[in-house]
Amino acid sequence: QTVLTVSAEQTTTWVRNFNPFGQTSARFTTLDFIYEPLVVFNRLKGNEPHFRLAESFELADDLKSITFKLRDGLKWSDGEPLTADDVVFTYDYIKKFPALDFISISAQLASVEKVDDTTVRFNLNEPNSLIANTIVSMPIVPAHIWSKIDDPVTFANENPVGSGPLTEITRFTPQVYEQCRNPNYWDATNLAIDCMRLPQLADNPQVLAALAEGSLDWATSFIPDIDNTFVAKDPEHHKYWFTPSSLVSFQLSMTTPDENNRKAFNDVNFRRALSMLIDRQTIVDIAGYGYPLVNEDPSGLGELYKAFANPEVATQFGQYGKFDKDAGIALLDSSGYVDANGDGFRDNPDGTPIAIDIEVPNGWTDWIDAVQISMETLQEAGINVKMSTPEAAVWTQDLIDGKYSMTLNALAAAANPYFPYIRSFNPGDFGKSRFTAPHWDNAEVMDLLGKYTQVKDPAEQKALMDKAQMIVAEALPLIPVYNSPSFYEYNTKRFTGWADAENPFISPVVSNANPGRLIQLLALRPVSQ
Amino acid sequence: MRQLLNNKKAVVGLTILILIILVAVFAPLLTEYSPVKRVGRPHQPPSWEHWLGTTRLGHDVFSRLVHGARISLAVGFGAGLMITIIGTVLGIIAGYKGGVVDEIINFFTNMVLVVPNLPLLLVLAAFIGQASPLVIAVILALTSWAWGVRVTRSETLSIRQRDFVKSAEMLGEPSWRIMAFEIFPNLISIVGINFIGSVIFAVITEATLEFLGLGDPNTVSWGIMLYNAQNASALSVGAWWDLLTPCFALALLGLSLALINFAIDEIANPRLRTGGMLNRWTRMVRLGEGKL
Amino acid sequence: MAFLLRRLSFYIAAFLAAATINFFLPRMMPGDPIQIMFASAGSELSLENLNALKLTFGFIDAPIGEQYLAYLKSVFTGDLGRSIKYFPLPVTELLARALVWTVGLVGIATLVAFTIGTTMGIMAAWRRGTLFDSVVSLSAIFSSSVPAVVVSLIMLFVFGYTLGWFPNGYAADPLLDPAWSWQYISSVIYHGTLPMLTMVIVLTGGFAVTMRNNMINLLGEDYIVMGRAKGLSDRRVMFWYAARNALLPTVSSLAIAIGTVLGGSLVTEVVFNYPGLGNTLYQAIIARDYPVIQGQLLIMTAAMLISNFAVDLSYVVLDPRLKKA
Amino acid sequence: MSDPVLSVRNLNIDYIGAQKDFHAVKNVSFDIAPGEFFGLAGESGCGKSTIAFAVSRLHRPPALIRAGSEILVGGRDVLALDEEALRSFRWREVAMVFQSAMNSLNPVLTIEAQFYDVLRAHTPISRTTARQRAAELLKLVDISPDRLSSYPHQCSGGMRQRIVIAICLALNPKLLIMDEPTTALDVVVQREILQRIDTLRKQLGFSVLFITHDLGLMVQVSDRIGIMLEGELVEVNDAQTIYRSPKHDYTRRLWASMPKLHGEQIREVRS
Amino acid sequence: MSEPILALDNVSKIFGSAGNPVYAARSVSFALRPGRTLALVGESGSGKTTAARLIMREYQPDDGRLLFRGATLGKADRKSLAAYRASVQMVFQDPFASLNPAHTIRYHLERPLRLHQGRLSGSERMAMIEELLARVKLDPALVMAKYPHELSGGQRQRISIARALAVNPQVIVADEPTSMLDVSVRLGILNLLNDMKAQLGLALLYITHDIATARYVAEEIMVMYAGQIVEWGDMESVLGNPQHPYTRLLLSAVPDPDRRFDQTPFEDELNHIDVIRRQSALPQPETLQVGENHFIRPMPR
Ligand SMILES: Nc1ncnc2c1ncn2[C@@H]1O[C@H](COP(=O)(O)OP(=O)(O)OP(=O)(O)O)[C@@H](O)[C@H]1O
Ligand SMILES: Nc1ncnc2c1ncn2[C@@H]1O[C@H](COP(=O)(O)OP(=O)(O)OP(=O)(O)O)[C@@H](O)[C@H]1O
Ligand SMILES: [Mg+2]
Ligand SMILES: [Mg+2]
Repeated sequence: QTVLTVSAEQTTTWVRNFNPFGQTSARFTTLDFIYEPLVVFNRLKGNEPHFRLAESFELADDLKSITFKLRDGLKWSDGEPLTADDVVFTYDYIKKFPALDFISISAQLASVEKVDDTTVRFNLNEPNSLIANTIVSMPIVPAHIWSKIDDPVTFANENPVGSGPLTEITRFTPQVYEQCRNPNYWDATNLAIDCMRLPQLADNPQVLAALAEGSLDWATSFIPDIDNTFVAKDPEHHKYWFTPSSLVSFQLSMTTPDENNRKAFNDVNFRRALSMLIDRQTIVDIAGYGYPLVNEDPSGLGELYKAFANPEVATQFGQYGKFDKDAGIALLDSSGYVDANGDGFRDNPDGTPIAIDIEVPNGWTDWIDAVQISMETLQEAGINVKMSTPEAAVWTQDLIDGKYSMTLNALAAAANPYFPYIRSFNPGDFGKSRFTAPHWDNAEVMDLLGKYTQVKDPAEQKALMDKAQMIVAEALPLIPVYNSPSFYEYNTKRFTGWADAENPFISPVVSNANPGRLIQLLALRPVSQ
Repeated sequence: MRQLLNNKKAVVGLTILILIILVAVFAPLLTEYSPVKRVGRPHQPPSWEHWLGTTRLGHDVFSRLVHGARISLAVGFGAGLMITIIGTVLGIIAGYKGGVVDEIINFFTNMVLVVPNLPLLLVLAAFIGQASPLVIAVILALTSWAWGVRVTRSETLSIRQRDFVKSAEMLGEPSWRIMAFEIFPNLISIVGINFIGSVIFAVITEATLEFLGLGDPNTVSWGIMLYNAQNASALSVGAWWDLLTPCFALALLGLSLALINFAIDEIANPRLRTGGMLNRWTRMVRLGEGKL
Repeated sequence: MAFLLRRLSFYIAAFLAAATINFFLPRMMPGDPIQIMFASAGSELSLENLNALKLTFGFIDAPIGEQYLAYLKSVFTGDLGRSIKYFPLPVTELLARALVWTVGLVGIATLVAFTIGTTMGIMAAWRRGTLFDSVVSLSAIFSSSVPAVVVSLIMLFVFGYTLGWFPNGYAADPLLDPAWSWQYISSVIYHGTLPMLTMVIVLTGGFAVTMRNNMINLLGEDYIVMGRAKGLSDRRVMFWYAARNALLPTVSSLAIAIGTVLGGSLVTEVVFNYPGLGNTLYQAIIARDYPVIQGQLLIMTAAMLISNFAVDLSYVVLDPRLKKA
Repeated sequence: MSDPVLSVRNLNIDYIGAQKDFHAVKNVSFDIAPGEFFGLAGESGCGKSTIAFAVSRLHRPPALIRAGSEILVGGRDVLALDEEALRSFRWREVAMVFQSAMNSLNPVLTIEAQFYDVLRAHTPISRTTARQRAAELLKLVDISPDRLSSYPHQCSGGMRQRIVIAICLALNPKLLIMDEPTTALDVVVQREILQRIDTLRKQLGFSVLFITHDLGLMVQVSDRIGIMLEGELVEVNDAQTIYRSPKHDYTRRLWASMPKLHGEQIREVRS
Repeated sequence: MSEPILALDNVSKIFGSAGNPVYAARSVSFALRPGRTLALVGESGSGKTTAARLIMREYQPDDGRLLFRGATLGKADRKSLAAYRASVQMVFQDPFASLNPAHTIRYHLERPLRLHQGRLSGSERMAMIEELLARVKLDPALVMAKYPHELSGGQRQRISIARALAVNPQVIVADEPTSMLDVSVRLGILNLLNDMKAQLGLALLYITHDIATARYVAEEIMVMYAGQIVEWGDMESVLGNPQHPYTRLLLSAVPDPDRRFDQTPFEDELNHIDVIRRQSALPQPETLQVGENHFIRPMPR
């Protein structure tokens, strides 16, 4: 029996919950491994699809519907057939129980209809060229099981019936659980793993200890000083590969309650000067142990969305994304931000004082470190900044309401820069989501993004995206700092076939936000002893 | 006070404490680095430039230690004072007034005593969020006075039976005066022990709360130092100086206060005193000058 | 008997009061509990989604009085709701899992510390002024003044990291199934050694100092002198005459000490990642897992009340003067 | 006169201080004959208890019996006894009643246990025999044997003091030391107890060292009296002699300041 | 005989529960007159202190009246109490406990002056303190600045008396003022009380269990048992011719160097201690006059 030992999730006790709709409560091996997605989009390869339950999909020309074709002969792990009925059932189900709809997709769908036993059509409310990305992240559940569940929100699904490679829970204790081969898995020939074992590990140091002694094969965990603490223990087998992920940026509220601050924040020169005063490399090296990737792209795309980047951005506005203390100070001086009242801090050109309070959630230490490092240069440049660390919920609320002056904020990685842009700038989300924290209202960008989902031609799409980038880069509503890494540690002693920098065939991070892990799992081969 | 200075434990304790206080007062003179600026590479081991090495962020550990003493002392003594005042006032009132007043105070005291203190503090601090040292001191004071009330009350109960309280009553002294001028001066040692004990408790608890991540990261205090070191995995990366420095500082402060407390106890209760006479006694017995 | 009844009614009142505070605490704090819960869980949910979840977790929009009654009812029926972080685990079950470890750790550590500390205190008082007394008093002062955080961190550093003699966390080897096997039990002992040692160090000093002082106060009593005059052996006088009486105030301070013990165990559990109540509370606080926090405070208060009551009971057994009263 | 039961010679006792010693007993010598009721009187703090403690060697540091002192009980040098010998000497030869009846019984042990304790420590004895013996002893002091299972707090002060006396008699000691045994009791009870002791003494033949500051009482009950002043024994004599014709000036002053119950009242002595 | 300044008239005070009442005072009546001393004797727990506290108005009587200068005193309120206390003062038993160890002697004497002697200038007050100290035969220069623990028991008791005198009272209640003092200093205090009484015309209630000292200071005596005054009257008459069995018992038990144990009077009483106690504790409502100023409450048959 081939057993793969994995740490995907840190906790002090295992709770038997495999409800795929339970975002915060289900075991992190539920999605992808128990409930196989229709398609896995490969972010590392420009969203190239790996077809899983679906063998193809097709977007209608008017972009108002999308049709998925399932493979023939799919079976649930209990032997029942998996058909288009199950897909339709699932979407009806999340409409009936909105608490299950963790990606809020129902709102975008007009209807979901079965075309034949293996074909399903999703009719959209609005044309959307990117809808497939969203649809595939909703798990499909077996109708014959879930139709009998009275309260699916609290249902723990202790003995899951699924479609993925590893559906059988053979052992479950608070300390460890094992998830084994699905007897009816459609892609069994490619699956070389019999079981996955998940020991309960409570925090980073424990994961590190397990990794260092070689008992873990695959993990995702922050590890300090990884070359010394992990790799050096067995350089031949202990490996890691960190890929850039969510964007961390400084943000200023354009609607901040303080009138004087608001004046400065709405001045692009002030924002540019701030950006030039952020020592990104030091932040990455010290607050991030060198793991994150510096993001000096004023449009915010950076390394993560390199494929979509408009080279014009760098030539025209590139200097505003780079740390240059002198230039930053000079820009402040030339724009009239000088110390008018002699208190040692720079004031607005009209003489009113600026006092910035950078909010970071309590306990988010790497961010706190990053802010502390940034404050040093900002203070040296004469800007009145301090830091406060409210409760995460308070911070979230402040960001949603735009009632803060400055903050660090993060945006999850996505398949396409469209997503970070729409999440950050959509005025419809002002007051609803913390991602729109800057409250930067730009009709032109919104217009471009709206068109972006409604055209199918890649060239046309690129033109739209290029234009949007220029506007964003010029206005600098977000001050990018770095892309945080997604952590991926692995051990080649017992298994081969790992994705790495040389062979980046898929994103191999085992966290439950990355469906690519399914492809990685199937690529693993035991090392013959 | 003179008795304190005759007590060896008190002298050692006071010396350490005064040293720590002096260090805290003259912190800026003692350090060449700012405690909140990066002045070196991360996690440098102790060296000539950085006596106690640097933190993960590259702050000078010695500088933070010295400046951190201020917060630890301020919270310790501030909260200790508040705890003692509340405890003493309520204790004297309950013990002296008796009756319904006593019943009520006593009920609340016992209530507070049976609610586990640290967990409650933890929850309060978490709910309040970004608990600055001042906030910590205040919630400490509001939740930790009960022990003081209990001991002060029981001592007051025994003092109020003493005839000098009665004679003050017979002279027609108002009751506030009896509490403040007749009873209180006789509680000095209890109050002193309560105070020092509360200071120890406050110092420890502040450090604990901050260590658990419920403090304000803007502060430079020993608890925050512990928190940062723990967060930077100081132990697993071998930066022992980062973690052990605040540990030893806290231990030293705790020890000095405990010594003082012990000494006050000995002074208040002559039976506990050992003093030099026992040494002399042992020597004399050994010399054959006599026996028991 | 009347004494016990009076205490019992106090405990019931205290428990009710604690339960009430517990109910109002999260409701007085800024922010929407559900929002806080999910913000900490790190996911972003739409409004509809949030509202649906709110109902699921029983945050009904009823008048506060109605909510309070519902809450009281659930408390007394032993239903503390479900954990959010460990959904759908009932809070009671989560706490039951943790309770085992804490009771083991705290119970044994307290017992050991109490035994060692009291014995040391007794002997030091008996040999007052000797070198033994000085050594015991000084180490007791030291042990009672050093924060549990500091002790546990230093223990972890020395024995966990530097010497590598003991594991750095957890209560047993996670790969072993709980069983009454030697393998599992030895693993539990091996993992428990450092936290246990920490707790013992932190607690012993206090017991030793209290006992020593009580003893010294008692040694001048006539009945102690009479015990010696009666020609009883020193041991008998020391333990049967002095210690037994000196124990009385110590026992009552034990009740208060339990609070300290719980606090100390919280820190120790967090540092050593020991899966007890303290660590569970800490994790719950980090994750703003309200049902767990509330349940935990109740359980801890109940534990304090029960142990106080146990102390009262033992007081009655130890001190015949109370029996009649 | 036969050999004394207790013979104290040149007794010097110091309380060692951090710098200076306190000389509490200065060169005290006296004898107590078998069956004699010897009173030791003197003001508070003059060293009476210190002497009493020394006879059973009950002192604890910082008390120090100076070399050269001698305490003989039944001819045996008490100061030369080792631990074990001392243990069996105590109570078997010299028993002691302490000042406060309230506090000289262990509050957490039953009366029976406190009898058993002392019997067990000196003779191998079964519980039942010990019980019988305890009952007999209680009868001697006129207390019902039911009391054996009581705790001290359940008995009145006078009762407790009588129980202590009964315990004292458990091993038929040669000498009974009573250090202010009745100061906490009212006169009627005091009278009762002392009278009982007197009877028992005549019956059992032990000697008594009686310590008090109540001179009137002392003269009433004692055969001989020693008067102490600041650590020194200033006068030892027959009780009536001491009362009627005191030699020492201090003794005279003491009598002069005692108001009388009958007859002519004393003159005011004004200094 | 002079008019009584303070009198108890059939006062009762009951402690304990309804099911188990403790009569600390049962129909107690007596009167204090200027320039005279009344001694109250009785064994421990007989209710002597309770009587003192009733006079000091620390307790409210459950029954009966307290008369001050002929007027019945009602419920004590703050103001009337203050006035009353300027006239009635108390000296306590324990010289170690009745002075506050935290304050100097000067403070102890200054307080009553401030509270009761109206507005005095500092020097006037100093003069009064010195006068008080001289009156109790202490050297002001030596003791003024000292703390109680630096004084002997006798000296402390003198300070207590001085403090009581400081308010210029008419009545002093002394509750066993010498029982904790050494024989040699006892007489000094008693003499002092006698002098004060004579010089200042004080009415004195002298509470004690030492009948010999009572005889030394008082003209009249009351014997108390179980809350009742069982026999009272002129000192010589009561001591010389005791009528109540309990008084006899008490007198027979009092240590008396003139009589050896075997020569004790009232043998009969001594042999029936328990019977006498039990019977004396029963209510004895009648009063019987046995001499010119000598009464008893005869035991019920
Ligand atoms: N442990 C001690 N250390 C120092 N001095 C002591 C100690 N015990 C007693 N003394 C002193 O020794 C002297 C004699 O004490 P002792 O107890 O023998 O007096 P006493 O005559 O029994 O007095 P009392 O009548 O009050 O019992 C006293 O002055 C006392 O202060
Ligand atoms: N506050 C009280 N509550 C209950 N019972 C009391 C109280 N005060 C006195 N007693 C009881 O009343 C009775 C008389 O007490 P009191 O103190 O007057 O006696 P006493 O003659 O002064 O005794 P002593 O000589 O010991 O001072 C005692 O039985 C006592 O227990
Ligand atoms: Mg004595
Ligand atoms: Mg009294």
